[in-house]
Amino acid sequence: MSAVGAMTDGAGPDVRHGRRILIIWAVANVIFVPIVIWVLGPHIPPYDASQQSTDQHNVNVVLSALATPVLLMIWVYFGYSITVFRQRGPEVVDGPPIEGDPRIQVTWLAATTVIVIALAVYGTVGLLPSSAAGAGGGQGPNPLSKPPNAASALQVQVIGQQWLWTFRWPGYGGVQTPYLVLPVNRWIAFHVTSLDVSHSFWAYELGVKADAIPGNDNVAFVRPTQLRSFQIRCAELCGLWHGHMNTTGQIVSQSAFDTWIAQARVRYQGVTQQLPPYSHVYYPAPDQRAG
Amino acid sequence: MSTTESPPPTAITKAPRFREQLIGFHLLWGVVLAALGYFVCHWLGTKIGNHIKGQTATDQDDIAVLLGFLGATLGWLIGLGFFNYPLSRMMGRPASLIEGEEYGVWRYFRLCTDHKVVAVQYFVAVLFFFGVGGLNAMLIRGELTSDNATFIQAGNYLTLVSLHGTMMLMMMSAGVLGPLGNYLVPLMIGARRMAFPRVESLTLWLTVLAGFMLISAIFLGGFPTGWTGYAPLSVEARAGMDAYLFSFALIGISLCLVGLNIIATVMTMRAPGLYWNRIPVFVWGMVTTSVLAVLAAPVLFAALYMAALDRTVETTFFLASNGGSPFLWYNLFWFFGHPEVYILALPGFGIVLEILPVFARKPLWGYRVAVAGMFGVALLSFMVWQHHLFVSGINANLRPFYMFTTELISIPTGIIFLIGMGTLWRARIRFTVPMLFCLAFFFNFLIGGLSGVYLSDVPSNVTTHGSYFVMAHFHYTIMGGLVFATIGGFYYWLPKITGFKLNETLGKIHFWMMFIFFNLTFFPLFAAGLLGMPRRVSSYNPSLHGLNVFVSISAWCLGLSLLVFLANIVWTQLLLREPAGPNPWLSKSLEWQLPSPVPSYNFERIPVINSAPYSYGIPDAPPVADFGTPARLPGGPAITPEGGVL
Amino acid sequence: MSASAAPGIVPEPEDSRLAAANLVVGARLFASAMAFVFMAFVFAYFYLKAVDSNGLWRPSHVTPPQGYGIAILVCILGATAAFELARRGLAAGAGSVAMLALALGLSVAAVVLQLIAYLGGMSFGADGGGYASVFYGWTAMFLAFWLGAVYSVETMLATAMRSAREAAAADEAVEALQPSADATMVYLYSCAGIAVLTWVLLYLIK
Amino acid sequence: MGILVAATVLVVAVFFYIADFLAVAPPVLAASTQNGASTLTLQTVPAYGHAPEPDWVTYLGLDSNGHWHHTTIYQLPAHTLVHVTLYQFDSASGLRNPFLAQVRGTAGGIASVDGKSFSVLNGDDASHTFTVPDLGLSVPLKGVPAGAKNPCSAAPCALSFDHTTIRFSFVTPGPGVYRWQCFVPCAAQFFYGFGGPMQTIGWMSGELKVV
Repeated sequence: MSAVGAMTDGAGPDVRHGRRILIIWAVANVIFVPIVIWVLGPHIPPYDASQQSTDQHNVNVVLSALATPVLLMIWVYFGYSITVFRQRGPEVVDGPPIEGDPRIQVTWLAATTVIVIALAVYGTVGLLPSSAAGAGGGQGPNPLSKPPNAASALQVQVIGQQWLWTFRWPGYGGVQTPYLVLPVNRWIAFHVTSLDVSHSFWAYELGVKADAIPGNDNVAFVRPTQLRSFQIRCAELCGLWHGHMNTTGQIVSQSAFDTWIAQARVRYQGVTQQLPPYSHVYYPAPDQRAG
Repeated sequence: MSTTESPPPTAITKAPRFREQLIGFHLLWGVVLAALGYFVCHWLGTKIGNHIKGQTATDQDDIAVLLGFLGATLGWLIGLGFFNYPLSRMMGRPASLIEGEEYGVWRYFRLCTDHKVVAVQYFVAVLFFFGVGGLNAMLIRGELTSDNATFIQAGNYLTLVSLHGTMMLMMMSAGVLGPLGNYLVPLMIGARRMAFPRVESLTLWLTVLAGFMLISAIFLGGFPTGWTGYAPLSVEARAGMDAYLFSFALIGISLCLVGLNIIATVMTMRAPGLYWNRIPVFVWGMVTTSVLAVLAAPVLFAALYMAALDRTVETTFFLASNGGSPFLWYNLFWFFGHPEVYILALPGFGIVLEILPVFARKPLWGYRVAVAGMFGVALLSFMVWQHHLFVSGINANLRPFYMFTTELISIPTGIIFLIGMGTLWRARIRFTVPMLFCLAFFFNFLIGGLSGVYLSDVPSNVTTHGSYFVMAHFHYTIMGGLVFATIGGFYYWLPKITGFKLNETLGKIHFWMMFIFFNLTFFPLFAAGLLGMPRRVSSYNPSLHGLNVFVSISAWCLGLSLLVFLANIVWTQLLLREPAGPNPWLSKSLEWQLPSPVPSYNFERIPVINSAPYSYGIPDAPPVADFGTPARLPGGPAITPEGGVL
Repeated sequence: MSASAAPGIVPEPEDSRLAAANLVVGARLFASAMAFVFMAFVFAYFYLKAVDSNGLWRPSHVTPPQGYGIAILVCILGATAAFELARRGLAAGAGSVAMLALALGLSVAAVVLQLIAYLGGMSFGADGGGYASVFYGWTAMFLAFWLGAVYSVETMLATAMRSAREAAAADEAVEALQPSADATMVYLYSCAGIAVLTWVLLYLIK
Repeated sequence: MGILVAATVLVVAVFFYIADFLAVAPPVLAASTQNGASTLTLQTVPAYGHAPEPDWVTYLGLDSNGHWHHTTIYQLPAHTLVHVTLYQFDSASGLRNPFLAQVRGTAGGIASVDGKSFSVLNGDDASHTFTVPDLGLSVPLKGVPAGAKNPCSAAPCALSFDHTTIRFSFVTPGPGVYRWQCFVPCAAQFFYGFGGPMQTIGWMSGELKVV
C-alpha cells in the first residue's frame, strides 16, 4: 500500500524498509489470498442449502478475501518493525523525532473511507429484493426486500414460546405442527412471532434468522435449494431451556410436502379447532400475572 | 453541590489510635448499616407489598427486595460518612474539600478525598471483582466440556453466564476510569486533586457496593437474562433480577459521576501551559470515555428504572400485550450498550498510545489525528446501536444506514492503528512487559475489529448474530483489547503508584501465557459460532464437543496466567518491596517526574508545562514542565492555561 | 499508597475561584446527564405512542390530573424565578434570604403536590397501558431529580442565613454564596425546562 | 495489605459461590423396572408447602419403596416401555398454546384420565403437561374441577385428596439426557405464569436420564 512506502519520505534517507515491507506484504498476499478463497473458502459456513445461505456463504468468502490483505498488512508491518527496529542491549537510545506526516494520514483516511463505502454498498446490494430478498434476515411486518411475486410465497407462521417452536400453516386450514417440513425450490415467507418472551428463530443451514418478539410479526424469506434436513435453534436468550429449544426441519419435494401437510391436517384435526383464528400476532391469556 | 473556599492541602497529622478509629465513619459501619438498612427496608417493603397485594409481579416480593437494596445503599453511604457533609451544608456550614486524608492506613477503608487513595481502592476493588468474574468464566468453561448440562444445572448455568457478563461489563467499565483515570488525570494535567473529590470517593464506594449486590443475586434465585437483561424475560424472572437491576443502576450512576468528574477536572484544572494540544493522549482517552459515560449511562439508568417499575408496580413499558413494547428496552439498552462498548475500548487506545512512545523512544506519530480519531469513535458510537437488532424485525429499512455507520467506525479505529504503525517506524523498541502488552493489543484488536466487519454486514450477520462468533468478537475487542492494555498499564504505572518494582521475568511469563492461551481460547470460538453454536447455551451440538473441550483447557490456562500476575503483585509489592525509583522507564511524562510514590499534595507548586510529553529524540527539547518557579504570584493567579476562569 | 508529606513543605494554596469554576462546569455536565435520562422517557413516550401495541397506548379513561399538573408546573417555575431574583440580589450585594425562602417554599410545595396527586388524584393506575407507564415513571423520576433542587435551594438558604448572622461583613456573606448560586441556577433552569416538557407531553398533548 | 485482605476475601467468597451452585441439584430418581417394562409414578401438587418455596407448584416422584421425592430428574432404561402414572392434584389454568392439548408420542397416541382414554383435551381444562420435546412426547394433564371439596395444600399429597389420575406409556429412545417440562403457565403470581418453578429444575422442569 502506498501509505507504507510514502512513510519513508518523511523518515529520512533510508527508503529500503518501506520497499521491503511492501514486497513481503505482496508476497504474503499472493500466497494467502488464494488460500483463503479456494482452500478455506468452500469450508466457510453456512454452505448452500438455500439461495440465502449460498448468498451468505459468498459474502463471507468475499469479506475474508478482503480482510486477509488488511490483516497481512498490519502483521507484516508490525512483525517487520519489532524485528528490525528493535533496540538490543540495555542502553536506551532515542529514535528519530518524526511527529507525523499529513500526506500519509490523508492517504490512509482516503483509503479506509473508500474501503468502508465499498463495504457498505456491497452489504446493501446483498439486501436488494431481486437478488436475495433480505438475505434471510427478519425484516419486521412490512418487508421492503421481497422476492418476485412475494404474495404467492408459501406462508409459514413460526411461533416461539418457552421453550418450543411450533409452525402454523394459514394456507392449509390454519393447522399447527410441531415439525417444519418445506418444499424445495419454492419461496417461503416465515412469519415469526412469540407468545411470551423474545426468541430468535435460527434455521442454520437455511441461513434464516429472525427474532420472535411478542406483539411483532417478523417476516423472513428463504428459498431452499437442496433436499436435506436442517437445524432449528433459538438464538436469543429466553430462559431455562434456551439451549434446548432445538428441532430438526426437512426440505422435501413439493409432492412429498403436499402429502405430509395433508396428513398433518388429518392428524391434528381435533386440536386445530381449539386454536385461535390465524393472526400475525397473538396476545394469549393469561397475558398478565397468572394465578 | 456547593463549595466556595478550599483550604490548602494539609500535611498528614498523626493517625488516631485503633480504638479511637472504631468510632467514626468507615467501612465497618458501612457494612453494618447496609445490612441493617436492608432488613429494615425489606420489612417495610413487605408491609407496602401486602398493602397493595395483587400488585406484585412475582411472589418474590420485588418491592421488598428493591426497597431493601435502597436501604442497604443508604445505610452503606451513611456508615461511610457520605451524608455528613451534605447535612452540614444544609445547616449552612462552610464548604470544604478535604476529608479523611489524615488517617494513615485507615484512609483506605473510609471516605477519603485523596485521588491517589481512591485510585488504589479502585484498583483493589476492580481486581477483586475481575477475579470473581473470571472464576465464573472458568466454571462456565467447565460446564461446556460436556455437550449437555451435567455439572451445573441449566438454570444455574444461565445465572453463571449472566453474572460473568454483568460483572465484567460493570467492572471493566470502571476498570480504567477508576484506578488509572483517577490516579493519573490530576498528575498528568498538573493538578492536586480531582474537581469533586467527595464525588470521586462516592463513585468508588458505589462500585464496591454494586459488585456485592450483583453477587447477592445467587441468594435471590439468580437471573437468567445475561448482561443485556432483555425484557420481558427480565419481567418474569425471580428476585435475582432485582439485584441485577439495582446494581447495574448503581454502576450507571457511578460511571456517570466518574465521567463528570474527569471532564470537569480536565476542563478547569489544567496547569499553566498545558494547552489543549499538549494534553497527554491518555487523558484524551479518559475524556472521550467520560463523554460517553456521562451521556450513555443515564439512558441505562432510565431503562433499568422502567424495568424495575414493570416488576414492582406493574407498569407495562416492555409488555406488548398491555401497550408496551420489548423493542423499547432493546433501543434504550443498546443506545447505552453500544457507547458502553466503546467505554471499554477508548481507555485501551489511550493507554496504548501513551505507552508506545516511551518504549519506541519516539514522539507520538500524529498526535492530532489520534485525538480526532478518539473523538470520532466517541461520536459515531451513538449512531450505530441498531446493528444489534439487524434481524429483530425493527426498522428493517434502516439496516443499510446502520450498516454504513457501523462500518464508518472502522475509519477512526483504523487511525489508531496508523498512529501505532507510525510511532514504530524506525523506532528503538525496547521489549518491556508493558510494551509487550501494547503490541498484543494491536494484534488482538485487529482480529476483533476485522471480525466486526462480518457482523456489521447484514447478510453475514444473519448467520453470526447471537452466535459464538459475536461472543468471540467482543472478547477479542474487550479482553484482547482493553484488558491487555489495562494490564500493560498496570505493569507500567504500578511502580509509580506503590513505589515498588514489578518482576520482569514473571511479567514476561504472564504475558506469553496470557497471549498464547487467549488466542487459543477465543479464536476457535469464531468457528464454533459459524458452525451454529448459539450464545449462552449449556447444551450444544455434539459435533462441536472436541472444539469446546479444547477451548475449555485453553481457558483454564488463560486463568492460570492471571494467577501469575497476582503472584507477581503479591510477591513484589507486599513481600520483596524493591524501590522502583522515580522514573524507571525514562519517560518524559509529567507523572514520572515526581517521586514514587507521589506525595499527598502531588506538586509542591503547580508546574508550568513546556511541551507535550512526547519529545523523545528532539535534540534540545526543554523539560516537560518547570517545577521550580512559582506557578502563580500571590494575588495574580491563572486558572486555565488561557488565563481565565471558565 | 501516597507517601506522607515531607516535613517542612507547605504546598502553595489553591485559588478559590477554581472550586467555583468546577461547580458551574459540574452543574452543566450533570444537567446534560439529566437531559439524557429524560430523553429516554421522551423516546419511550413517542415510541409507545407510535406502536400502540394491542391498542393499549392510552385507553379513553386514562386522563392526567390537569389541575395538579398546572399547579406543579407553576410551583417549579415560581421557585426558579424566585431563585433567579435571589441570585441577582446577591450579585448586587443585597440580602437574599427572603427570596431564597420563597424559592424553597415553592419547591417543597411542588413535591407535596405531586405526592398528593399520586395518593388521591389519579384516575388511572400504573398498569393502565403505555401512557400510564410513561406518566408514572416520568413524573416519579422527575420528582427524584427535583428533590436535588430542593436540597440545593435549602443549602443556599441555610448558608445565607448563617453567614448573615456570623459574617463580619456583608461582602464575605455574598462571597460565600455566589459560586454555589451560579451552579444551582444552572440546575434549576434545567429542571424547569424539563418540567415544561413534562407538562406539554404528559398533560397538554392528547 | 489491602490487596492481601482482598485476596483472602476473594478465596472465601468464591468457595461459597461454587458450593452454592453445586449444592442445589435435585437428586436422581430411578424408575423401577420389572419384566422388561418400567414404571414411573409422579404427582403434581399446587403448592409444595415446605421451604424453600412453599407457594410453588411442583412435580414429585415415587420411588420403589413408596416414598415421594421432590425431584424432576428421572432415570429410565433405554429402549424400554415405560408406564407412567400421574396423580394430578392441581386445578386447571389453561394452555398458552392450545396445540399442546394434543396427546403425542405415547403408545397408541392416547392417554387415559381416570380410566377414560383421550387423544385431545380441551386446552382450558389442562392443569399441566408432561412434555419431552426432543422425543415428540406430550401429554396434557386434566385439572381437578373447580370447587373441589378436598384440595391438597402441601406435598406429598395422599390419594384421599381430590385428584385426577392420568396414565400413559411410551418407549424410551437410546441413551441420553432429554429435558422435559410443563407447558401450562401455572406459576402463580409470576408474569406470563412462566417464572419461578417453571424455570427451576426440580419443580416444573426436569430431565429424563435414559441409560
